[in-house]
Amino acid sequence: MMTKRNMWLLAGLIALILAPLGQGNYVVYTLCSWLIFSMAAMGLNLTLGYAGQISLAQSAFMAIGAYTTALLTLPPAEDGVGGLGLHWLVAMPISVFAAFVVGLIIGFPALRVKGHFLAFVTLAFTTLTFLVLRNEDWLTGGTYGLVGMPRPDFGFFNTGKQLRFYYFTLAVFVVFCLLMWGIIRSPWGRAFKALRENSIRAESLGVDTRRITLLAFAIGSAAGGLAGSLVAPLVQFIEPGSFALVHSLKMLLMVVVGGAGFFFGPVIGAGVVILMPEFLRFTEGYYLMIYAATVIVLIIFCPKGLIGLGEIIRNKLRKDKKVRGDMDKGAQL
Amino acid sequence: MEQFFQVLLSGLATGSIYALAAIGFTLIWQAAQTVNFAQGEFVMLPAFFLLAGMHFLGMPFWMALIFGLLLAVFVLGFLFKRVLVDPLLKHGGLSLIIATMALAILMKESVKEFYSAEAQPFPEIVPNGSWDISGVIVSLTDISHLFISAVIVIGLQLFLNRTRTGRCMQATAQNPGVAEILGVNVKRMVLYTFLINGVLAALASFLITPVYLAKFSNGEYLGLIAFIAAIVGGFNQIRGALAGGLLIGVLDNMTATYITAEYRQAVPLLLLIAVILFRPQGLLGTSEGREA
Amino acid sequence: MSNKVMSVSNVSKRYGAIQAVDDVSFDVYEGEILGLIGPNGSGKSTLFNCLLGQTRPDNGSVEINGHNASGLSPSKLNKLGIGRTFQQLSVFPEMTVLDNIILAGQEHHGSMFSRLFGAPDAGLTPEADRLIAFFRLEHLRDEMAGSLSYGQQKLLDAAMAFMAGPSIVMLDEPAGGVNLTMLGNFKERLRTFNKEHGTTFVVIEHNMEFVMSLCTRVLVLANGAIIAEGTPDEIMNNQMVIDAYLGG
Amino acid sequence: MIKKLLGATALSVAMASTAIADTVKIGFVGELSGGGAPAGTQYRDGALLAVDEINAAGGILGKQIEVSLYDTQTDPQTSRALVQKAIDEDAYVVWGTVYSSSTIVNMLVAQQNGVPQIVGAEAPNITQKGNPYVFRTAYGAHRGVPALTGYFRDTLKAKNVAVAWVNNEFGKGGHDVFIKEMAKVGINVTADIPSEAGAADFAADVSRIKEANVDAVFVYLHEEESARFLREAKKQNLQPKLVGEVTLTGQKVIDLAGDAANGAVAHVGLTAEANIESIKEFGAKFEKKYGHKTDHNGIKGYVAAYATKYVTEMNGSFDQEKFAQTMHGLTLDVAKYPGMLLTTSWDQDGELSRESFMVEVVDGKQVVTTTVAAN
Repeated sequence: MMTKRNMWLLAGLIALILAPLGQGNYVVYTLCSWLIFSMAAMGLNLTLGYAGQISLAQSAFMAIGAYTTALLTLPPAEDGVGGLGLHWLVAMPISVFAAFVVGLIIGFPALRVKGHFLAFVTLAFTTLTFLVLRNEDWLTGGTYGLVGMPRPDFGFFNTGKQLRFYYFTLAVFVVFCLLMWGIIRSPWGRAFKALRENSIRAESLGVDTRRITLLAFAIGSAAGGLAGSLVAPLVQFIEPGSFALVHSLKMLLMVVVGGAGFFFGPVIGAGVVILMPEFLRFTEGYYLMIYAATVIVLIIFCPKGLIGLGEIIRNKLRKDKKVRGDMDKGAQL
Repeated sequence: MEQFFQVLLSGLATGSIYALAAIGFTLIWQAAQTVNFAQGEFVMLPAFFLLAGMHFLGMPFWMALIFGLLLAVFVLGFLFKRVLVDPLLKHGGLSLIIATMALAILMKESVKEFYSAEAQPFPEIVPNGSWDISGVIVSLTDISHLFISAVIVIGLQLFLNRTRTGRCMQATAQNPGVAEILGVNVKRMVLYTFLINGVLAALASFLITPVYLAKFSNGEYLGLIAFIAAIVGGFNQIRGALAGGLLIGVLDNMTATYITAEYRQAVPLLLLIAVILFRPQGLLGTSEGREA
Repeated sequence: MSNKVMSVSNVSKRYGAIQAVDDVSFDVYEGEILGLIGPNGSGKSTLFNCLLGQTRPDNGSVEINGHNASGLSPSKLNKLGIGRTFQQLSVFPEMTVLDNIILAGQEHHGSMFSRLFGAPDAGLTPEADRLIAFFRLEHLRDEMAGSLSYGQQKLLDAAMAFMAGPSIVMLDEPAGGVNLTMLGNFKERLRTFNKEHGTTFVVIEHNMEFVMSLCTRVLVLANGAIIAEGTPDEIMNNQMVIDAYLGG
Repeated sequence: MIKKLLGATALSVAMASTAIADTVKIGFVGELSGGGAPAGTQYRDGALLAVDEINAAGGILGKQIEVSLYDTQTDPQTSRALVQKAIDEDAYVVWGTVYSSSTIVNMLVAQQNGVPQIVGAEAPNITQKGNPYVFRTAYGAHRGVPALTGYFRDTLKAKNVAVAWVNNEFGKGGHDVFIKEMAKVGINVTADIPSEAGAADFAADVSRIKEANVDAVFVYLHEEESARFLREAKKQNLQPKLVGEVTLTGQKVIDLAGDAANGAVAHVGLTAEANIESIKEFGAKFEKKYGHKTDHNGIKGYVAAYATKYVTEMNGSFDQEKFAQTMHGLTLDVAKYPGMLLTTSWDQDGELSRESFMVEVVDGKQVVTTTVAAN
């Protein structure tokens, strides 16, 4: 028994499995970074799309994940900045946890203020993170960054080759999606949504808004940490500039463009930001301009993003077919 | 001691320009609950209007200045409100914030692609010159920045307090509902606020660009500083934004001189966080009318 | 008289020059349906907001089931056994009817962790279904709440207030904007619930006919103060009340 | 914009015509948009000018050069992906990037794939990583800055100096070398002042230098920041000599700083203003083709293209490993290889040396005061 939705999901998964076959390393690399940014953006979606809070700290959480993973997995150095030489499987949970804890620590005071104030606090946090990464070079390698993070080796499966690393990333992505899905459909997820749609009503029904918002923020941060933990072995080079404020902005726009509050919205948004430039090469330097303009138009005319746009179009096409069954009954109530 | 006064003077001069951007930011917030994340780019752009006037339309400097000012008022005031803010207000603050973020990118990229990615020299509004007062170099530029900013702020205050339109604008900012009942044309007043923000942004632009040089990325830092100044000073007051701007200008320079250059940028940010957490109404603000 | 479930003492709230609520005290008894009426601007909404943690009163105190409830947040009040509805439509439009109802109950079940790792519905589906059936919304169970008609959403709003098994339900203008057929239906459901579960109701309402036919006791507010108290019959014949409504 | 579109069309036409012939592919990966665009586009224009000449003269070993352009948007991670892409598309050699922050990331990819890469980047660590496939077109700061040591010690007779540097991988590289060099010759660095890339307000920086009472200042900033620094220095009437490496006396800086640039001195590896026939001639060709002046990045791009040609022809084949081997320890004499503009050598690390210049800004013009021998 397969519902239509599951069919689509299966088709999507098969497409993701087949996508890199026969492609050059470059395409495979780009697909990897698409999946990774999708995860970070899905985390941000929890904060923005579900809990309705603007966070500009996602790249800082990616930085926390990436630097933690790098420092744990890099081999010890005789001189300069070295690591502990641990396996990625050890480093990743620590990185995710670190991002989660920092998320809690930042979020706890910051969520007393909401909306644009939270945007400012997180913006400040991102810039401060950048400064610390750049200035404390005894730990982070400073402006030169950290180079040569090993790609994880699982004995029977070494991810050193680009294609293998892609399947590794895909596996992490699938597990991540399942976990996220679990959260979204749990009572927590219901509370997140309730908060976004009507926070006053949610509160009157016993939802502790502040705690739930904080959790949404911290889980979203943890997702950023996971993404960072994958960026380190993918690029094998990290430096503070890769996690500057502009990347937070980019991820925020990914969520909005894809469709904030839709489970797979950020995946589409990340695709637009990371994959589309490939197809729009002819736009040269204008890509970012066109993109920004599209975002504005989309927000004005279709605040629910591309997924929302898809829904509108689908509903238009179906309109004549489906008349709501409860309509006449509803009228007399 | 000379160093202290030197840096203080420079800080005040730069801070007075930050204040102009911060005041515009505050006005827009009051009038339309719009947090303009593109405020920095609003200060970046008019300089390019002026340059375009001079280099593409062949205008003399003073004509280009007026041209830039008018174009800024039209684009950053009128068009911004009509095209972006009006349709988005109904979707709520979140959408508007994100839209202004996108707008910031759009403005930066447009200048970069259509004008130049490189910094451009920008004509001095004020002639060069300086006095050496017992070791402190007092430049005409610094003094005139302070002076011009002061004139603008005082003028704005007089306009808001002493004219009928100004008082209507204030009533609108405080309580649009009541203002409407009292017969104020609220929509028009909100529009005026946007136009004034355009003027302030243009003036800040013309003052600061000779120092910063005209570059598409100038707004990134300026915008951030304008927010910080507005929030630190007190979001709902002109004098708050003024004090915030001056404070940040001085603090920034003092930090770089006496404490740390590496973490120079961190100081205003830490101040911002501290203010938001412990005194969200701002140092000079009152807590009324500040529901986040 | 039976037990006091809520006790309001000396609550006042001033907005600038307007004394919205002026030293109001009253008690609510278990199992009663208390009506709170008054002309526009009489302060009943402000009073309600003070009782429900939306607005902080200038002074006075509220006690609920023997606990001091002054200054508690809405979510804490909810945990103390207060359910409420809103004057404006207050459902979660992009969640299904079932999810709306489950949300209303989930925060009362299990711990933070069990809510993350336990069943997605926190085991509340059967109970939610019973409530949905009680309000005759079965055919809409899996529809998005936002697609319901106005009256249906009002019902759903009320159903949510009942989900957590509250001891007191506060209804804010439940009759507003609802047509007559639906209103009769609604009144009958409230009465049944009151009888079956012994739940106490406090109702703010404009619609005199609705209040008088539903409530067991009525308080009348004018200019922020209680001017009369009694059974519906007594109130309808009270000269002060008539003056307040006609003169106000 | 129109100019740009026309340019793009012209380029694609040129490519279409050559693609039919037997060609060799080159991947140009550079900063064509974003903050690095001024440098990256110069590098590209210089390279394409050389490509036109080489193709007109019969190409390399009879094959026409086909250049594919990849725009990094001045983003290191994008540049890494694009080097990969260029290699996927069979690039024989990769040219670029100009920004060190990008090169340091993407050079790993070229190394892993064994593809020679000729870069415009100048950060010291690029040739210190033991990467056998990376080659410079201008020497790194660790070669350039020491050339100034003598100037500080002997010409200026400085005892105390200040250094103002931009706190990123470019500035830090130069700064670290400078501190070491000064320690070697016993000059005190009494004020060490970093600033952010893109910094606009140098009032505090200049004031600190003034307070430090130094004999000379080493200014190691990007071009725009250099200009702002010079203006502030003039405003505060800063007396000590301002000395830079490459950027401080660039044409762009002079344009932006106006008369505040007068008197600034710099050691310049490549300058379009050098009073050398080959460079002047190149400058004229460049200006004729593109309608604007070249700078040192244009020269770098030109040299990258010609080096590719000469080394390949020396090998007699398009063998990438051999290319790298040949280039290590190679000296190309300008008399025999005019496309190099100046006699150029590469050492075992891909580091470059050639003669360089001391330049001073006089009346808004760069004037070469001395020529420094290759080291």
